[in-house]
Amino acid sequence: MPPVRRFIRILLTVKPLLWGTMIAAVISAASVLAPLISPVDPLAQDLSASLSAPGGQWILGTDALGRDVFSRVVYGSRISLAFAFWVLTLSLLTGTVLGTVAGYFGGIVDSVIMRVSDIFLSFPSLLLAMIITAFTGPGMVNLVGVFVVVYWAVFARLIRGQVISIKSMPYIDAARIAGTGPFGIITKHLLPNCFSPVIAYGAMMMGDFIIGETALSFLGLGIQPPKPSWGVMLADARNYLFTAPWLMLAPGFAVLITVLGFNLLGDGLGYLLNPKQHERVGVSYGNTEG
Amino acid sequence: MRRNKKLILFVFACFLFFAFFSTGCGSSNVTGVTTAGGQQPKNGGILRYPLLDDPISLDPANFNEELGIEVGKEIYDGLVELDFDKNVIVPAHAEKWDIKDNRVFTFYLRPGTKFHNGKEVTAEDFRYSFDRLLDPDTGATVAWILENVKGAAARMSGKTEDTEGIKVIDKYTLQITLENPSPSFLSWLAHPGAAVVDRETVEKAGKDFKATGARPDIVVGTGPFKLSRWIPKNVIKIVRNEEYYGRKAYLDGVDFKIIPDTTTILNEFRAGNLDFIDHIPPGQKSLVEKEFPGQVIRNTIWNIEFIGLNVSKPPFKDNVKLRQALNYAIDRDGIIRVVLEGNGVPAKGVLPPGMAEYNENLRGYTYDPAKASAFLAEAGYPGGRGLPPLELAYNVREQNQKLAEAVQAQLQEVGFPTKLKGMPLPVYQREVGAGALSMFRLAWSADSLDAGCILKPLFGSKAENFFHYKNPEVDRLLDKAQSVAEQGERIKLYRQAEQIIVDEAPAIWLFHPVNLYLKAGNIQGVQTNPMDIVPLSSIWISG
Amino acid sequence: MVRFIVKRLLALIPILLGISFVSSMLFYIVPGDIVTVMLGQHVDPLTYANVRKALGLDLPFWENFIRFIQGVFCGDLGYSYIQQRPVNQIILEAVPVSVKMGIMALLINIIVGIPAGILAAINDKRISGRVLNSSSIIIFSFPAFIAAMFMQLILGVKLGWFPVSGSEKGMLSYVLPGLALGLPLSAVNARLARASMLEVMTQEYIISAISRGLPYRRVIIKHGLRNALIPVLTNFGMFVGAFMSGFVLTETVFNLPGMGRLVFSAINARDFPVLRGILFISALFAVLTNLLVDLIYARLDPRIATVIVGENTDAAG
Amino acid sequence: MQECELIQVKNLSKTFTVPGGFTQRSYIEAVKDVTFSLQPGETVAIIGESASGKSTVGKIILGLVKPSSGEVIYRGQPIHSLKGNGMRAYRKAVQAVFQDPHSSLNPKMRIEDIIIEPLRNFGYRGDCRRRLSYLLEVVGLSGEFAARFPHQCSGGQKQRVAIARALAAEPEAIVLDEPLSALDMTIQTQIIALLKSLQAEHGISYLLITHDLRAVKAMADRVVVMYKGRVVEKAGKEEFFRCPAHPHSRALLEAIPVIGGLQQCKVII
Amino acid sequence: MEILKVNDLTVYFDTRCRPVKAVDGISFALRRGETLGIVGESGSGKSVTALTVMGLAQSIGARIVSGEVWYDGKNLLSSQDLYRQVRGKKISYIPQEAAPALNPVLQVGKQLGEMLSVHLGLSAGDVRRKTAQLLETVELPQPELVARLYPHQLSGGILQRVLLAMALSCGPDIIIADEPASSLDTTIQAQILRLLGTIKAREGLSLILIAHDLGVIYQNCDRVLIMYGGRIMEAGLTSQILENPLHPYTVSLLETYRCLEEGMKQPGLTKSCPPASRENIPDALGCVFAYRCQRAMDICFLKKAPSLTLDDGRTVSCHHLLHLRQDGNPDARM
Repeated sequence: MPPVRRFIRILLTVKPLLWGTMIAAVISAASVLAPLISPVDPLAQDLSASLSAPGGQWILGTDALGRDVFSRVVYGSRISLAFAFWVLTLSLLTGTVLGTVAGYFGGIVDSVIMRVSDIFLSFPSLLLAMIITAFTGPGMVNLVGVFVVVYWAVFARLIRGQVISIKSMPYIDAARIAGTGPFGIITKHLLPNCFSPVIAYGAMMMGDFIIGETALSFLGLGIQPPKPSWGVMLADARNYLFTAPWLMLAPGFAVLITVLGFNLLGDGLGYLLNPKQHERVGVSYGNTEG
Repeated sequence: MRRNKKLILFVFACFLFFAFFSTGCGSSNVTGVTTAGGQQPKNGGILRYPLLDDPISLDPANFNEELGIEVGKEIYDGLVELDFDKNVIVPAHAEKWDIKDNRVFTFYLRPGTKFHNGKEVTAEDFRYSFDRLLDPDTGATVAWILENVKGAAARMSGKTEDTEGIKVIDKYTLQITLENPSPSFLSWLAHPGAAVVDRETVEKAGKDFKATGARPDIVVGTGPFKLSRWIPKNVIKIVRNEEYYGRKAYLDGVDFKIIPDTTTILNEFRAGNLDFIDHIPPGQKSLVEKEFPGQVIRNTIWNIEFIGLNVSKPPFKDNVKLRQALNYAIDRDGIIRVVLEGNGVPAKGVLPPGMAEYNENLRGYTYDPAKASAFLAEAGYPGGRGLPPLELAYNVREQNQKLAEAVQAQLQEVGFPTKLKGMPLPVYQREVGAGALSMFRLAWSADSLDAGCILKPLFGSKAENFFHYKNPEVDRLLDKAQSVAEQGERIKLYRQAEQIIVDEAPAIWLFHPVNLYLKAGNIQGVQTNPMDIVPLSSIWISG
Repeated sequence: MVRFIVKRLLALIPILLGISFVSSMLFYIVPGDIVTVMLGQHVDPLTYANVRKALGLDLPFWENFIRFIQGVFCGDLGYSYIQQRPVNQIILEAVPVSVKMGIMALLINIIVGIPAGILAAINDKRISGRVLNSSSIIIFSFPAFIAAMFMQLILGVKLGWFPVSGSEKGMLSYVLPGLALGLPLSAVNARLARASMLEVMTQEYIISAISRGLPYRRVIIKHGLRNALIPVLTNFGMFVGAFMSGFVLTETVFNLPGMGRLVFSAINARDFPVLRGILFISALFAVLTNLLVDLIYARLDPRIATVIVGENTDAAG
Repeated sequence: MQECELIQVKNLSKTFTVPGGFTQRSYIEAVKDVTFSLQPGETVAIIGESASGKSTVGKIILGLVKPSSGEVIYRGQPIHSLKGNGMRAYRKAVQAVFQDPHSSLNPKMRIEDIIIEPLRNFGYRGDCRRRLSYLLEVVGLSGEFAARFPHQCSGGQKQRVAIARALAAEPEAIVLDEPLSALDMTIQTQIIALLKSLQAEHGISYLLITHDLRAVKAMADRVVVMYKGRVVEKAGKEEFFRCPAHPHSRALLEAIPVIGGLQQCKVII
Repeated sequence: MEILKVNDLTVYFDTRCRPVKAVDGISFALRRGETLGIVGESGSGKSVTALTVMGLAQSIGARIVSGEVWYDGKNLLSSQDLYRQVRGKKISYIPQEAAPALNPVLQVGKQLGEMLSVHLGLSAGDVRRKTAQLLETVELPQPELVARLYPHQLSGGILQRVLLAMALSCGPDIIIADEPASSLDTTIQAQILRLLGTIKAREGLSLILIAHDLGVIYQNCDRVLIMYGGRIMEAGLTSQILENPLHPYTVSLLETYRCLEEGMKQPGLTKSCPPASRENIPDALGCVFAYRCQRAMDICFLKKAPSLTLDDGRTVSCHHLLHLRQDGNPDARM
């Protein structure tokens, strides 16, 4: 079966994956195409149109400063996705390097890396992020850095666990016997096989990161206004709950859908990548001899 | 004595720099007591009143922050106090006083006044309290009240063990000698920081006296209310001081509920859990007037909100055109409409309308983007080219946030590249005080009937002056105005000074806000005044 | 068991040292001088020196760190320069509020989350199971603070069923915050319980138990549930962390004077000693909870508590 | 005699430390004082029940586990002293096929990559693709398998791939660690036949580690019986099957279910 | 006398693309007191058959398409309630691997006792006594100690005995043993089988023994079913079938076996042939074995082979025999 058709078949089989992929694709597309989609500049104010209700010229209404809520929500997806993407990439990178080193080489290196990660894991993650932000100051770059500091340990643990369990697989022994060196074993044999659960988990974590960013921005510790971050918009909307509820609903719904999308994606991937499920969804061609 | 309200950045050091009281003047400018038609005030009831945070301390020596003052003014009393009704200095513990050469002040205390713990208040208590403010070990933040007292400098630097200028004549007589003559010294003494404290209690409590959440047996004052309970981040309860020497409070007590967020405050009011709130969150101001007809009190306060420009640093240094261009770029009406929901007056210049010195004919600035662009080009930055990004700093609070965003958008419209820099209040306070910011949002309240209280601390070269603005002519005019007794002449001098300042534009003048209070239907006796102070001892609950 | 506890407690020491180290590091990672950050540039030298001394910054890092450790052993987390009182006292005031809220959230979790997950698993193929499962993923994806605001508005302000904010109305005050905090976590737990239960239900011992003719209900409860709950329980350790983070948001919205609001106000006031104390305490709490969870885990799962012995023990294969 | 031995195992011992959960750590002596040798072109079977330490011996020989004491001597040189090229030569000389064909092939690699990996690593100079198709042919797989992933092959096919991988290095010896036990009997016979034909063709030595005496009967020249980590019997195959010396060997033999009458010598355990 | 009768049993696994026919219309009967062997390669459907007879098809995700399982005059498949009455009590099941079949968090004694109290309603004291007694029956030393241990603390051999004790606990008529102990060492497997045989003889049970090793079948079973691709290829008395196989599949199995048995003296089936696998067997119009059969004719691919019952009582389903019979082979009849 050609890969594309196979992919489509898998999508159609695993419903959460289908929905998750669709949502993630739509949101990603929206964030990439934000300038094309949004009717106006998300920062452009029209004080005369302050707090216009949804409908008509303003699809989702305007906020107090007369900015188009729809454009802001669309641009907000850029911030959220970029943030989550960078945090995921960087913490995954750090976690992978440290986790692999710890898991593969073991011994003292392992102990040291694991004890350090223990320490980082024992701090409540969002709390630690908030407090470090207090020191470093808010802003996108700082926030990404803070989240990486907070979350690398999670990935390091996950990867290490995977590395350790994969390490004992006979095919690793087989590779060694086939003359492959440590580097080759790590890059060709360990890591490709470690990543299945990490990918599913990573997709879930994207959702977590987005919620985290929204929460911090909501508290004023994250992305700073006037950047149209969803958290900023929510914080803004709080005062207008009675007068302009759409201000809360639009970004709130955006957060919900995006996070839901990534959670579904993670769910679906987890389901798909869990070897036990292969049989049930019929994605394996293999000969089931059991 | 003035407490700037929450929405205004509070900067203490210049608090009463220029307070100047001429007895009998200005009563016409004062909003009277709001009373329910013909009803007699009656005793009883607890007022539930929100406080945005815990006061850091209820030690008068630390009353440089408005939250401390808001509670502390009800607990502590000093020698004299300000009559909110008439805006004059009236006796408190001091029954009467002699002033010689504006230098030697002799106070004759009321005999028989008592601390909350029952001890009698004597001149020695005042001597101790004042000396304590100057004692470097106290770390008082309001020591500036007594800066001018003879020997204060030596005491503050730790060279002497007591203050030369404070003398106990007898049990009920206290004499204070100043270094330099000062007619306004009396009004300084009305500051809650200059309150009397009980030596024994303070010394026994030690460090705890300054701590947040101090126990009632430590917070011992002489005011109309006494502290009954302080649960940090929760509630401060004060109850009527039945032994009070003056007119006793009507309320049985006040519960200051600590709610750090105005939206929650309004929600609690909606739910009937608060009786009086003085902070309406932005976005709901117009709503509450419909929601609670007759319960909203509009108070036109003497206040100017502006964006200060640091004229000692580029790009604002020596570039009046640039500063004026900024002033022309701002749509004040639009900002008032969306940020204040219409509760404000656009500012042409510095002084708020209602003040005697307010000048209707001032050459000020109006919204004129074309002119702004032209001036920007004249300033050497056509279309904003070559202009480094301006960094607009503000303390993060809903309304300021919105204001900053609006201003940023309007400035960028004209071609000023503008960035925003929001900071938490304590950080902002420090940065503004240190003069480190180049563009900063600030509001300034009048603390007396005299325009000097706005102009001098802000623009006098010897005062705090966050703008680093220096103009000898302005200094001369302000000094002269201070010494002139005749009102018409004084007003003229102030107007002259204001015109110079406005022309030189060390700030973007924004607006004069109108404050909204919201009270429950049965709350009576709320005094409003242009200084935005709500004395609680005059409030009573009807029905 | 005692041996295990002792061993685990001993293993905590390096972690606690590390936590103290990271917490203490905060003072030194700030760009620039922290006292200047706190007090501004134009502070008089005396105050500056006093604050430096109060924070122990006149000492080199190691001494400061050791002093903090010593303090921790004596139950002293330092002194808040802003509030002018010991950090312990400040934290102690806040802890009960947060604990009550946490208990509320946990109760909701136990009453709502786990049964929902189990039911979803048992009815996996039925509509009810699907509804439970999809609602759990939706709730799980919903930022708690948005829910909190709507709850406050509708149940508190409009309907007046619960206090809008504050902690004065006793346990009633904690219902909404508990819901706001507990529901998303219940959803997490429901998902976990469901996955765990589904996993367990495919285990051979379940089929085997059915093949032995045991009634279905008994199989579910006696053989399925207990095994399924083990991973769910392990997850409770995670809650401490999630709670601590959740407190900040919910307590801010509901104005509860707990740890979360303390953090928030300490962040805004740059009250570093308090922040350090909270960071330390919350980490300590998380670590101890995890220990407790492990102990319960060991009790529930005999595979953990005992060394494996028997014929098949050879590691050599 | 010494010279013609390919691999000599001398007094090999291995003790594993089991980090005891909460009690003391315990030690397991998996291998105790094992000595035997493997000649070029012959098949030696190590027989034993699970946990008898036979797999550990295999792993030590493969250099995957370090012995606690004793040594493995390859062509007169102790392998732990080998470094660099010497070690590489040893690795190339001694290959392995493992028990579980599912887990001994990297699931993320195609069959071709799996087989080419040792070619690359051991510096094969010829055309890898041609060698690949040759190897596939040798193990009886058609060329279409090259592009498949392991999960697209059956167990027997996977085991053939594993054999092809081992052959790729042109080894002198292959350690066969229970190579048949996961396979159906029909497939077993095919694999045995394959292995035997390869041996006949290339003169490879096999170290067959198994508990399946039928495989031993089919393949081995000599037999080493292990029990609880020790060698309890060493014998030629015929001799072993005719009349085993050690009671444990007899128990092993007796347990084979056979069709037809019970023809073993009667032993009382 | 037949104690259990299976008629036309068809069980599918529903994968997303097409149903996999795990069991494809098989019928057989178990006689009182006999041991019936079911033998076949992996994927031949023998385990699914056993689980379906136990009424557990749904539990492993399979779907029963058709079929009847008659026991005690009732078709058990007609209602789950019937199964509830017999499962564990009258028909017991011993799974292939013991360790995963036991709840890891319960002591083995408790799990055994649970059956006693649920099925027999014994009191706590009786349960304890009976438990110990049962453990003794399966030749476990120190039954009291074993009862108190958790599964992970016991070796596979002991656990297999515990499962045997469980199977015996309620005095069943039938035990279905699915490759008992086949994952363990041959010595232990032999012990377990010997024990099973002894108990069976003593209690007069009927036994269905599933195995893939012809030797096991030969030594333990009275009759045998040879399964391939979900269908029965050949069935009859063990001695007849294994000593004189008729079906090409049986022949090839035995050939392989002998070849191995005799140390590969004569080269066996070296030809690479596709393995038995559910997915590799197309929705066979014809005989499922045709693709591997060296004697396959055109008709084998086109038409399902009917089963023939021969004079000696064995059943064979192969077109060749049909041809033979049509050609006038005297000893074949329909």
